[in-house]
Amino acid sequence: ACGSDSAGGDATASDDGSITMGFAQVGAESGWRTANTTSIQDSAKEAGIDLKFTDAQGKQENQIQAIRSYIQQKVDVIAFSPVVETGWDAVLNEAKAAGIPVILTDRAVDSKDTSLYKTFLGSDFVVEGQKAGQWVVDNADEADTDGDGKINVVQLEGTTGAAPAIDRGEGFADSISADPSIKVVASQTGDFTRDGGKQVMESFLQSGDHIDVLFAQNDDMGLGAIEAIEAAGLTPGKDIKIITVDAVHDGMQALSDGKINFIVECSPLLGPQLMDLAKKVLDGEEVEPRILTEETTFDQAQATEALPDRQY
Amino acid sequence: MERNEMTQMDLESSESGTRVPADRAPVIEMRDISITFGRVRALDEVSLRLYPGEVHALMGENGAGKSTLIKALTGVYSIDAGTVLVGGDEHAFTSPAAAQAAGISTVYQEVNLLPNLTVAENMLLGREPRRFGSINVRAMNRRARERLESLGIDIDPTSDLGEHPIAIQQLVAIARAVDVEARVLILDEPTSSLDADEVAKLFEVMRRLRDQGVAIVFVSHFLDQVYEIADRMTILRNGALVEERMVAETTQLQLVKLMIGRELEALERLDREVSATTADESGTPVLKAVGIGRKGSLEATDLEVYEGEVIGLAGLLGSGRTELARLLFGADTADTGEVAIGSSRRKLRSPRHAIDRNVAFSSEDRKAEGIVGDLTVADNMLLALQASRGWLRPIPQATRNQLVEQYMAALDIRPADPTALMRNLSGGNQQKVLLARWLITQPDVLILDEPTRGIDIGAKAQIQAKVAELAAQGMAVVFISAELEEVLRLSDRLVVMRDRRKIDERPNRDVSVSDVLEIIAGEARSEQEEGDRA
Amino acid sequence: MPETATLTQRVLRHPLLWPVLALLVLLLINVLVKPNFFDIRMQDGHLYGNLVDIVRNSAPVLLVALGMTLVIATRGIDLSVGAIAAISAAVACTRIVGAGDEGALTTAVLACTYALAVCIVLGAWNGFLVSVVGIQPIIATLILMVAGRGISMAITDGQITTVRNGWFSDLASGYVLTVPLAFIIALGVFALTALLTRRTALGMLIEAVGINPEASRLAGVRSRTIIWTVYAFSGLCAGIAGLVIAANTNSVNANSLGLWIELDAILAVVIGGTSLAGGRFSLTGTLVGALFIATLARTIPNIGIPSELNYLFKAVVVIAVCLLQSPKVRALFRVHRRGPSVPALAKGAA
Amino acid sequence: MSAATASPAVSLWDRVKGYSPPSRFLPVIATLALFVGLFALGGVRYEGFSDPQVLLSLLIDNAFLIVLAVGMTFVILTGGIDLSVGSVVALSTMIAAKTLEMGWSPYLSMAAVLATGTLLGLLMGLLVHYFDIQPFIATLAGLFLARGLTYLISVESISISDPTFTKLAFKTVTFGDYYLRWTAIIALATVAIAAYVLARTRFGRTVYAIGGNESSAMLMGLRVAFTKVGVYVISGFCASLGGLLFSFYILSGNSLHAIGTELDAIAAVVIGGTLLTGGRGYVVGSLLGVLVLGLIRVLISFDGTLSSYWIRIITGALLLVFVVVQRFATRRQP
Ligand SMILES: Nc1ncnc2c1ncn2[C@@H]1O[C@H](COP(=O)(O)OP(=O)(O)OP(=O)(O)O)[C@@H](O)[C@H]1O
Ligand SMILES: Nc1ncnc2c1ncn2[C@@H]1O[C@H](COP(=O)(O)OP(=O)(O)OP(=O)(O)O)[C@@H](O)[C@H]1O
Ligand SMILES: [Mg+2]
Ligand SMILES: [Mg+2]
Repeated sequence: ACGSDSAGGDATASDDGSITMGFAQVGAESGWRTANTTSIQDSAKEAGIDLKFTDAQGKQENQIQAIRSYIQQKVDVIAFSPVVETGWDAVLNEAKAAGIPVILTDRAVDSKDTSLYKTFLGSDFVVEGQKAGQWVVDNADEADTDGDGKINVVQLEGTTGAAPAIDRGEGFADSISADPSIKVVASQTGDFTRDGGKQVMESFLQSGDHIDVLFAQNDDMGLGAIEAIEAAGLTPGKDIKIITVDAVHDGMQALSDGKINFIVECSPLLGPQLMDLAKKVLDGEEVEPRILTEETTFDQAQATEALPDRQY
Repeated sequence: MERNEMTQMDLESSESGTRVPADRAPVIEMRDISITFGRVRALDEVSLRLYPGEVHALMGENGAGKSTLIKALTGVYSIDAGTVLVGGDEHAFTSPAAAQAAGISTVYQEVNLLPNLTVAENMLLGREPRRFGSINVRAMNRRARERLESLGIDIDPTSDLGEHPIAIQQLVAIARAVDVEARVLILDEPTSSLDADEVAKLFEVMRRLRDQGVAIVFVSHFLDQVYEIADRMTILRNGALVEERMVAETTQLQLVKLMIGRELEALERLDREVSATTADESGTPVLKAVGIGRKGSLEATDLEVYEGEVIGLAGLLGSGRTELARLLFGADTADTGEVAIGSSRRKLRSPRHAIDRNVAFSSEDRKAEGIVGDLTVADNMLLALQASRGWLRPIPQATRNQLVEQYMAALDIRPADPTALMRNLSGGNQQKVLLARWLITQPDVLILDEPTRGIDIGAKAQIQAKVAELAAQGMAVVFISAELEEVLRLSDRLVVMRDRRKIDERPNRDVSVSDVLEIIAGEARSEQEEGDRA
Repeated sequence: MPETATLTQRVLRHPLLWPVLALLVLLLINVLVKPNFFDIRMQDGHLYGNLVDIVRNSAPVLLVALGMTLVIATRGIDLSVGAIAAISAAVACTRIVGAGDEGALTTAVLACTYALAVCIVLGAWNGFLVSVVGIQPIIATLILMVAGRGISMAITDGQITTVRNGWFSDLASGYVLTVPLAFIIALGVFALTALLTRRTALGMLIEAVGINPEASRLAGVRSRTIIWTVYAFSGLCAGIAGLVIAANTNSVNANSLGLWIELDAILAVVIGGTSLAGGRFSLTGTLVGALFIATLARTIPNIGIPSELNYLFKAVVVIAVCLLQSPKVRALFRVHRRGPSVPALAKGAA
Repeated sequence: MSAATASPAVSLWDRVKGYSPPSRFLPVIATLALFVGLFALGGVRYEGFSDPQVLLSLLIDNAFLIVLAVGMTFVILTGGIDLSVGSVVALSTMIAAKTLEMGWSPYLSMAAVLATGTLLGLLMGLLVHYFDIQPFIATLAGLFLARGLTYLISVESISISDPTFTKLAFKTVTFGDYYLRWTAIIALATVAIAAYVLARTRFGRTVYAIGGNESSAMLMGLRVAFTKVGVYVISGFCASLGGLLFSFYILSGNSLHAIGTELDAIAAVVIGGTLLTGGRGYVVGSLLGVLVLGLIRVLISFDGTLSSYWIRIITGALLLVFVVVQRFATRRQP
């Protein structure tokens, strides 16, 4: 992913040569999302695509309205990050009727009629959770910080009901089930925010039970939790091992500083790939129905290495 | 009158000394009713008997418990002890709706209508004429118009109630109450802001209903009105029953004594000397309005107010007295003209401008524009003074106590508890607190719009005496009252208004009520002629 | 013993009885589930324990609720507090990051002062819309609620801005004499508010305006100025709260900072016994209410309620507290004294 | 101020010319005028905006919000407020999705949705009236409760594939080239019925009476208790009906649906000229309020060049301009 093949070559299809893309963003609920938006806006400019952008402020109905207005404006291609998987058939059918191709980014829709969209570009949250869990399984010895043979994990969940929260939790549980000594002793939502993560972690720490590992479903909650851990007089990364998802800049910094032990990347930089796909679709080229973003994982050493050219 | 004699003949002595109609059973009988609010025993074993076809006056000073008794009967308050018999059967109402359903129609003391709805809706809410289940607005407006006309009220039934002055609202409330076929009609101070004409019309209606066999409870602080209309009366004092009596067998003096528990000296004897020094209009006026007016409510009017004089504004309902007072105070902004107070001359934009120049104004609508119900009596009293000092300079505790105590005593406010909540005071006592609010600011000009509204006879004399005293000390007073006698008794100069403009101004020397009515009527006649000529 | 009798009576009649009782019950539940809930120990020279956390975490809600109490007393409501908090944090953090010496005390002080000044202006803007233009408070403040988030995002460019300034961080995590600084600040604002409203005439005038605006106007109360001031104060309080929240994580996320804090604050005010219809207010009640909300937030992870049941639990607690406060339910407790029922008359006396 | 009372000599034309609408309709008229102005602005600025389908889409997209606003109008007219509607929408979609998944008949499922919302409304109404709990708090508890029940049913979203539902969802009424979904027609019908109930039934007039002054209404012997509980029942019903329309719109049940929608509904009602203190306002105003909010969103997506934060700022600014202009247009003589 990370900006490999950015510049789009010669102009493509469409009557007057210019392409108009309507993009309906979910919102701007996190740094991750903002990076995603910026990436799309920047690469559209770079690729010479005229971008119509709407922020649905977290509401599916707003997103649907935006898509509908793109149909009325007769844009060449519509792309959007669905807030939820369900409920898109109606508006996608309208787009299909109007002959406008649709590309999904970041998250799939569960429509049975796969002709409603051309392709889906994005990460797999379940896999992210699995990678995080796998790390605990692989590093079981190190993760058992008090050496009692049992690994007590606490989990900071994302917004209850949100797809990444559900899937990452699922993936994580899936992986750690391989090792019976690993157990999630407490799990509570921190709403994907630092403040939420800190407050919930404070409470976990007060409970008196030993905590070996913290799995935070995004970097922000992990960063908040680090503050709570430090305030409790413990050393994050040593007394409590920390795993997070996303790999935003602050998270990578903490990882490189040794306060986090492992981060699963979830890249927001979908812009270049998206513009590429849009051009291919409009040129009538065949595209894969499912394109995974290239994502990796970082341990502390890798983070130190990667940090200098992190874009977000 | 014929009917009165008949009533007299039907009566026979009962053991208590009062007489009741022998051939009729009471429609309502309240026995030993007690109600306690916190520490206040508002009613203490009070009994009341109501017979069909009588007007029964409920008498007592402010705070005696009249309104509470009425609310106890109609299910607003639940009763602590005692029984209510309706048509001989024990029956306690749990809500005003239940009382209405049983044929008891009530006008409560404060106007309890809805300013956001039209006059017609206010009159007929809950019993609108319907066609196929939906309200027939035309029929409703027609019926409302008829009822208003029969009471001699000339207003558009489709206008919002809130646009009308309090007196009109009171009439609408009465119109609503008499519109139903009721067995019992209760009127708690219905006449407190009505002028003589309106009162006469109301009495006409009351007589007609009485003759149809309706039992009417009537509360008023105007003894003359009571003597004119009522057959029997029940007298309360401090929440306790004093006596039930025939009106015809009680002199006014006796009645007052029963109400207040002692002889009232100097009743009706406020022979204020029209002061020569002020009436000659020498010197500069403390307040001078030039061509002040407001579209739709007052034509351009001039008025000068001199130190130490009482100006009485006389006129009929809706003649524009209230509007003039409000413009003088800046409560409404004038469209034309300006007001000069002392040396400064400007368009008043807000009451503050006036207050800063030592003008005070007490509104006629005490519920909506006077009391701050959830604050204490003390806070209510000191509100205006505090507001003019600004929030940063609170009144020192000692001064507070001293002022509150002083005015509570001076105006005889009951209960004499500065921490009581304003909304729990009886209507008359609230009015006294509002008066105290303005007296405390020691204004140069005091504008009083219906200051004696709902005030008992003793307190009224006190307030009148107070006004006279203040004027003697140099305060200028603008006095408005629906009761012409009162205006005439107090004022040095008389301003007569009609149809939203000033039609006459003269020193109050030997002017009588009929003179004033003559002035108003004369004006009407000349207008009539003009109209005919055109 | 008549002495004790009147004392119990006074306690029973005290308006704060039920909020305090509710708080105690909530704490009791916590202790029953986790017996070590009340444990407090010294940690790095300051107190450490659940109660300390609760007190510290209550600071933002308490601050916002203090301003909200006064706004509500004037019959208003301020929905924009969350957005103002976000703007405050955004301004302060970007200033600190942009300053030459990021870690210096003066940097922190200057940045915070600047941020709070902005918040006062924003609050005054709300006050202007309400008192001068005459827009209904809920809409007037809704405008800033919507736009304010955008403004704070524009300031931070939508990124989470992280600051490294020990002094700033101390706003949330510092301790003075072993007590969390955040709570001391909130208490300080509380004391100041109480002083300003109860030792001067401000409180009474605010209540008068809230109960009967027209009567107050005719009595010469400067209701415009009062309303204006109260909204500006609410803005200031929200601004301080924003700083505390940002300091708590040494970062500002313009999008989530202070999100829905207005609901928590209003809830705190109401639990404290102040009516949303305006008029009489109780600052102490608000204090108890804010502590209640912070305790509730801590109770959920402490007794291990699964995330998906959070809302249900909150619903049950809110309903329980409201029922406790309801005069009707209270009347059931006082069986022997059957007072007269005054249906609806108590309300809307104006 | 009020309608001119013309003397018989005055010609009809003069009367038409001199006609000024009663001041109580002024806010609604101002809202309508501003809505038209806003629409014209969009038409001039953006290509494709003046297409009538834009207006019809506005109705389709906001059908559920219109229904919510109708229920909210009843509550606000009594001086109350209902914060629970957004959560009830989410709960409704979830109940519909779950019951359909469990194989219920679609009609039974719809009935279950409507019954749940109505029941929740009833509960809140009882809390408000019989326990004297402030509406804000009682319905905030309702908000938590409904959202909590949604999570209880399922944390994950469930999609609706029931043929009856999908058929209903896609059913359209066409006018030449233009079309309207029948959900929008239901919403408009709800507005019409509500307008009738408020204007022409005793219940409706009592709603206004309670908003004017509750204690006066009580003293006038009106059915205060019934009406006050009734408005919350209506609001609960409307919320679940809105939820049903939303289910058709989105064909899925999700616990994160409609977060914060109560604010949209309240804003729409207030923008439509209803006083939050109760007693004054019309459902037609609320309909216009919803359309204004929707139009602002459409304007912004037609523009399409704004970044996330500018979208919020401009939304706020447009709202500001709107309410300020409306305020001055309806200002009565001070
Ligand atoms: N809700 C209440 N709470 C506490 N005290 C009350 C309440 N209502 C009335 N009182 C008290 O009960 C007493 C009787 O009041 P009530 O209103 O019946 O007097 P009233 O005879 O009607 O006087 P007025 O002529 O002034 O109207 C007063 O002392 C009043 O302060
Ligand atoms: N009988 C009436 N018919 C029509 N309009 C009336 C009537 N009475 C009052 N009004 C209205 O009241 C306004 C002036 O009333 P204002 O309150 O100034 O009179 P007022 O002399 O103080 O009477 P009140 O005795 O009611 O205090 C007028 O604009 C008029 O619209
Ligand atoms: Mg009375
Ligand atoms: Mg008058």
